[in-house]
Amino acid sequence: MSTELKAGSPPASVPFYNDPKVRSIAYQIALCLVVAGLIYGAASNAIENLQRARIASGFGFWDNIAGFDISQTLISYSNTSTYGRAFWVGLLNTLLVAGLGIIFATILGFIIGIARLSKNWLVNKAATFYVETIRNLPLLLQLLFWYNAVLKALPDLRDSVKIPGGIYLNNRGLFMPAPSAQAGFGFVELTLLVGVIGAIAYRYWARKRQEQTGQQAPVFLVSLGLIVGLPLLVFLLAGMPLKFDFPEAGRFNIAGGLEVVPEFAALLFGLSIYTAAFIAEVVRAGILAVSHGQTEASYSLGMKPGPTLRLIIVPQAMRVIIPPLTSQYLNLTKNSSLAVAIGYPDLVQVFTGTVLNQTGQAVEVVAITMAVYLTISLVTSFLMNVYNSRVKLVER
Amino acid sequence: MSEGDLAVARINFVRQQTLEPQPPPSSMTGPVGWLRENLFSTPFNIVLTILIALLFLWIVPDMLRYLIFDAVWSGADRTVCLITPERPVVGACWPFVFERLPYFIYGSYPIPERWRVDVFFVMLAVAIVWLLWLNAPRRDLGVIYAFVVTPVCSYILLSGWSLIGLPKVDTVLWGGVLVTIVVSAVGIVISLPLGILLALGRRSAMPAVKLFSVIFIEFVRGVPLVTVLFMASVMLPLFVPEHLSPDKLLRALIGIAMFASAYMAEVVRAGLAAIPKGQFEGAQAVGLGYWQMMRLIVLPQALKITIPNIVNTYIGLFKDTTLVFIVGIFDLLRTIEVSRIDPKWAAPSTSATGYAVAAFFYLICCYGMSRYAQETEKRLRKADRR
Amino acid sequence: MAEAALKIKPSRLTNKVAVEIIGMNKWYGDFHVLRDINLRVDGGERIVICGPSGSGKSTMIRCINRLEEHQTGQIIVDGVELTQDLKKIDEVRREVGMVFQHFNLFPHLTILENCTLAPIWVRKMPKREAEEVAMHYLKRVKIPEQAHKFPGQLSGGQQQRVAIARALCMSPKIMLFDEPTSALDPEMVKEVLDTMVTLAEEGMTMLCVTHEMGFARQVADRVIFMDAGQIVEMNTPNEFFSNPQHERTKLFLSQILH
Amino acid sequence: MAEAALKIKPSRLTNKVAVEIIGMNKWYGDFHVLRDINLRVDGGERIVICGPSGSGKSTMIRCINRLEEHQTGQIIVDGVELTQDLKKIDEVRREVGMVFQHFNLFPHLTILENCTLAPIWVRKMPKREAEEVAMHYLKRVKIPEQAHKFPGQLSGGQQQRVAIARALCMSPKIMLFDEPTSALDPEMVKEVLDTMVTLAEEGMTMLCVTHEMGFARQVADRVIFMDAGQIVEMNTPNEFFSNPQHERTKLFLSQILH
Amino acid sequence: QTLKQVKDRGILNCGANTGLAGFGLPDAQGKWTGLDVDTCRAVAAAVLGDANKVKFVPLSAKDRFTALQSGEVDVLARNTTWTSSRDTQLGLNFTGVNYYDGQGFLVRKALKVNSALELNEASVCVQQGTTTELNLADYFRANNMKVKTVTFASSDEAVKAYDSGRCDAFTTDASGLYAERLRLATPGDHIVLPEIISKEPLGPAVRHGDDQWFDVVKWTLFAMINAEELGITSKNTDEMLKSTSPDVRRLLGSEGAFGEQLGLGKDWALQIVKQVGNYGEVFDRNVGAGSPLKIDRGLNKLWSKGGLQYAPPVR
Ligand SMILES: Nc1ncnc2c1ncn2[C@@H]1O[C@H](COP(=O)(O)OP(=O)(O)OP(=O)(O)O)[C@@H](O)[C@H]1O
Ligand SMILES: Nc1ncnc2c1ncn2[C@@H]1O[C@H](COP(=O)(O)OP(=O)(O)OP(=O)(O)O)[C@@H](O)[C@H]1O
Ligand SMILES: [Mg+2]
Ligand SMILES: [Mg+2]
Repeated sequence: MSTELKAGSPPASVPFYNDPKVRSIAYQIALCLVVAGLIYGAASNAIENLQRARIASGFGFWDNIAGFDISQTLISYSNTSTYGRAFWVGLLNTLLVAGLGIIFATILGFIIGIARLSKNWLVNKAATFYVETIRNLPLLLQLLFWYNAVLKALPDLRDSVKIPGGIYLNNRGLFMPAPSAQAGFGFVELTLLVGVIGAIAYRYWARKRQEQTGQQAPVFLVSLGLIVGLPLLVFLLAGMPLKFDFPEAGRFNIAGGLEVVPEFAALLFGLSIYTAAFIAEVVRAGILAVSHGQTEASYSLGMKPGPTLRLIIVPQAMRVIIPPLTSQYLNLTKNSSLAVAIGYPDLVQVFTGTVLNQTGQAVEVVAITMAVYLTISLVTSFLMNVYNSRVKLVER
Repeated sequence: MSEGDLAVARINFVRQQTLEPQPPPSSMTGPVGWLRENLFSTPFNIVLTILIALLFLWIVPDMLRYLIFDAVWSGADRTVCLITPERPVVGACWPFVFERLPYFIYGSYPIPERWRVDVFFVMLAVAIVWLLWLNAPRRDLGVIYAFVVTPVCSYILLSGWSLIGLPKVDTVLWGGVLVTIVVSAVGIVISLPLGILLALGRRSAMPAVKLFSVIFIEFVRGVPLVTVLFMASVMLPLFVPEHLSPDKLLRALIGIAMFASAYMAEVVRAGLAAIPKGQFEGAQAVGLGYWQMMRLIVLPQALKITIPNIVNTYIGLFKDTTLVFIVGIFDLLRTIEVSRIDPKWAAPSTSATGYAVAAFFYLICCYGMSRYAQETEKRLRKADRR
Repeated sequence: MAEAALKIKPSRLTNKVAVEIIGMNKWYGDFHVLRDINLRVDGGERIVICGPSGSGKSTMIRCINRLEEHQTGQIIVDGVELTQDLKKIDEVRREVGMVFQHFNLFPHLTILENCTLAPIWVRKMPKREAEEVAMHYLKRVKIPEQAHKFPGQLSGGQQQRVAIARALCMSPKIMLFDEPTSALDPEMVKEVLDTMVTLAEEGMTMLCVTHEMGFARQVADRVIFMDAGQIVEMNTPNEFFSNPQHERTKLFLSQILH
Repeated sequence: MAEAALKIKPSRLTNKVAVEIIGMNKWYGDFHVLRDINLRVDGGERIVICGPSGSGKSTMIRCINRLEEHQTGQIIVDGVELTQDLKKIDEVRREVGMVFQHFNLFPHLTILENCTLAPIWVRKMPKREAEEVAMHYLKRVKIPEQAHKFPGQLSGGQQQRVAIARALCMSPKIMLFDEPTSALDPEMVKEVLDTMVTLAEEGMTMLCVTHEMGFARQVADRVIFMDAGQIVEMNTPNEFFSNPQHERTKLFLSQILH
Repeated sequence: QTLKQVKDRGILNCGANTGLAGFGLPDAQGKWTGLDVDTCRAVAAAVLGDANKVKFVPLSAKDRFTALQSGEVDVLARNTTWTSSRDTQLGLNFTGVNYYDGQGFLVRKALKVNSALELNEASVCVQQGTTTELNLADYFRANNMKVKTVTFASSDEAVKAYDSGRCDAFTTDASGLYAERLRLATPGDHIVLPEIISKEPLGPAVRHGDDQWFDVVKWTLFAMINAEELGITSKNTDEMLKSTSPDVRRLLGSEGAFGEQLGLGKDWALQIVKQVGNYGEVFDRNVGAGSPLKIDRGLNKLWSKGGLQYAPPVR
């Protein structure tokens, strides 16, 4: 197009202040100047003041011995590990609860949001009630409530619920045998891989077949069989090459095995429930933004409410849903730091709490924390924005 | 069926007498009909109804018992709320709340000056009612009152002005409900316009403006408010010249307003995305300029679409006010948390009672907001039924 | 593409009577928009509905596939009475195609996807086949080359043609047209009307709100004239145009420009 | 209401030439949608533009008030050349009224507010007066009783009439109509065309995309026929209809139903 | 320079705890009470002559050091444990010890545990604190035992969790242990184990490098301790002014120029005792017998009574 532009007559004299190009450049220069000025001012001041205050700084503490314990560790950690290790433990715990929380909150939120638009009086009111109570109470209180509810609901150590297979459930958590691979387990892993590839291939084939013949295949069941059933079969055939580390009840505690602490359960539950209420409203707003004509058109083509929602309404609602949905994801991630209240060792508890207390290097620790959250957020919102630009409407 | 003769109506038909409009049938509802239709129409509905009823039966009696029937209503200190052999179940410990209530409301605000806070509450209430009550008289004056008179007067009133004989009250002494209300009110008022500007900036064609908006939004949204406030509270003296170092409450206010704006910007952006291009064109074609178009045509529609999200943000903001405790100012939740530490009232149920008060307060305020928003939504949605 | 091989004939009705409306009334709030409508359309019949703007034409045909709920009276479509029963409503909607006055295309799907969506998901047609059918109808309305554009990129007339093609792709037994030619140029109008004539000849039942009197004359079995929510007059086109009975009809016809 | 007292006459053009388009080209991506358009419209002239669907009619008139940017060539409206200059674009838009093919009413405002918005904010008219003007035009298009409804509650034809009234309320010097009668019944078409004729007689410059050949015959000073993005033929209505020169035109006219 | 700044400002900025019973906590009127808080009041009384000219800035464990370093507060009186690294690395100067504390355990009687050494493999609920978690880990490591810690931000939640059976033991500073026990549903069912596993000398701190200010704060604390030793209380200052004892006269400023040497007024110590009280009074009022906490003075007795509180003489 630019080539044709030259062919046209030169634009008649435009007063420069009315030329949108000139104007926009002027605006932008002004903005840049203001921002640069502010940054310069703050930076020069900070340097001066820092020198004056002679504050010790640096990241030397990273490799020092931490010397404290953490109740849930996804990677091996003991109280002789370093602060750096503690940081990773905290970060992984945060990512775990945030990742799972986002998944659950999204599913629940979409269900509630759609239910809020239901014509069924009861469903509608129940969803409204859910949103209005959960959304309007501070998360902290809810976490405490759930935590205490979980603790109260679970039996004492001595009255642990024993589930056959060496599983214990009590108010210290859920204890399961921890598997460790023996020789021959490689085959099982191999078949798992084969199963996954097979499932993908099968899906592809099923889609193709639907395109060709219109028949819809039981993709879910077959995939399940391939991914779970096949490796299981091989596992049995290979003579169950797994050794289990069974949890054992000691004087105070159950030792060994895999452990899910109640703090984690309460936090995950509380976060998902809470964020779902917000997501529900986001979803509702998005769906209402799609004009009614779209639903009508879809219905008149004989589409049922389910597919209509899935194929027509939600894709169009997405552009209204995504920006605030991203905000909610970020909120959930950041809210996971309320874990400190109920004793879940997330990043803030471990690193910005204990490590900071030990080392006293608040500025460094807080800066690292900010950087970590910022990274998580930027990645999340980058992915969401990529998706968003894909669902943008093409308009005339 | 006046011309019900279908045989005649087969091919040709001419209406002999015009039908006058009639009132709609009184819809066939009685309480039983309503119940059957709304609660027990399908098996699925029946199950749902029963489940939800059970849920209520499970929660409500326990709650009532704890908060009312088993609760302690009077006493001077912790001993009345203790579990004793004579009194094996103890519910909420209300005397604790009664004693601490002034602290919950005013924080450390000097006692002789507390009337100033009361006056502020009244002014604010008047402003809110005037603004939000649609049939209120002279709402144009209400806007001036709410956005000019109230802020200025409240500022003078609350922080004091020795010229007119009001002693200065440092903001570290503010607390409780007062702080919660002040911070959230300021945040709510500032974040919407700022958010709109940022959202427009993010959609702007000018790369620098766009870049700035994107960076601002993503960065502010990305870091936890807690850490920003932390930096603001203890590091700020390092960044600005000493004499400029602003008041702590102000720092928190700025932080919270910035955050809310970034969130608001995304919310508004979502609303803008839903406006069809035809609306922009229609506005341009009748000769409206960019800002007029935005103000009169685009934003009203975009904001309407996004009301639920705005409320989400406001509710989030209202609850985030609690983070001012990081700069050492105690909002309601924090005053409660501090109060329960008091050994004078140390008893098993003290905490829970305090939290119940907080829950009640937040529920009332946030529910108020969301209720009002939903009414507004409903009112606006009348426009596009069909 | 072997067009002959395509199953694009409209399916036959199971009943002799396609649509029957008995003593139907509808209100919007307090506004009595449809008043005592009685109408019986046989299978294969072509009905044209005309009348002044705001007289309730759109509302009436929207009631037929239950996009609007009627308050009293009965509507029976191909032997199925429209009640609250969702299953029956689905059944009816599957067999009744509709072209909207405002098109209501799906803006997030390409033209082709707009047309193949329902056949694939409702009729469970293979994608390939659905696309062939879609291209067939898009050709018929003269816009095959736009198949991969989005609705927002088409001119008004092109959009309207997509709307028609989309409805036809479901090969419905009954078609409801709400001013299907409003955005078209005379040439295209002729084209579209030709398509409709073909459909009519293939035996499709049609209810068409239109102001194209030419079409009414040429194709309609009956013409219905509505005013203020009522059916004022109904007759064969010949009779209707040459010898209108009701005052209102006379007035209306007299105003048509020629 | 003393209608005579209202200032509802269109303002006069300052120039003899209302619109001048010289060698204008426009592309959508790679698609050359308008090709070398040259057109000069004098003040007070009534131009009808017709042509097959998708030929670029809408695009052309949208270029005239710069809803679309043209890539080469010049467009001069009432002496003002359309360039990047924002101020000039505003100036032009203020004096050019437009009725959209899809109406583009503001759904959050009542009909009356739709009509008074621009006069109040652009013309700085007192609200009272703006409402009087609006009611005047709403009466003229026969929907004064709908003034307090919202666009979503009106039938298609009613909406279209609101769109016309809204444009007229700005008393523009030049009016652009994009199929202003597409959704109307013949009766209403006549009504609207009458309104347009009156406007024409009052000396308003009009460019009207329409397929109402009756209107073209009756009111137009010139008829323009477009095809594939080009102006194929331009003539007085009489000549145009009785004696088309170009093959394409002949074909087009031959297809019109009567 | 801090001294001058404070005098110019006319108000002392004091970093206080965000809420710890007996050390720094607002009461029902919003007035701060506690041992640490009163130490600050004493500094204000000494420097400004008015114990109420203090602005309390509640600081969490995280921001306290930074706040002191950046100048947000003039003195940090926030039950801060005196350790070597804090003295050297963080640019602080501890001015003395106003409370000798140590960490202990609370367990259920039903467990039949008599010593912390029997707690191998136990779960311990702990409040996130400055040295608490570290001491716990150290102790178990030193004794070759294993422990499962569950760390909470606030002691209240930690106690709740302990109470509902999540942990076998609860640990915190001994001063807190007694206070927290009051919160349990049935306090009688729990005992405090005899072991004190750490040394926790708590005291006010000031910035490095300002020796004059360091002296002021240090001697404020000493003055309070000396006053107790000399029997001067807030009630009897007027009589004591007439005292002939040279120690008393020197402390109260009737003899010598010790106040001026510190850069303060002559009656600095008099104001401290008069407005705030001596160490014993302050202790008693805030944590001791006169408070709901009723903590035994133990190590915090005067040296003359068998405790550790010992102040150099004013002379
Ligand atoms: N949601 C609604 N609420 C109130 N009135 C409505 C609503 N929808 C339509 N109406 C009114 O009902 C009447 C009939 O509308 P309808 O759309 O059926 O007219 P129509 O005959 O199709 O007209 P047109 O030819 O202009 O499309 C109109 O007067 C309209 O204003
Ligand atoms: N945004 C766009 N991107 C690509 N092509 C477009 C876009 N908008 C319009 N077109 C194409 O430009 C051509 C001209 O469109 P235009 O709307 O001007 O037609 P028209 O003459 O008004 O037709 P109609 O009478 O059907 O309204 C059409 O072929 C259309 O497909
Ligand atoms: Mg209609
Ligand atoms: Mg067009």
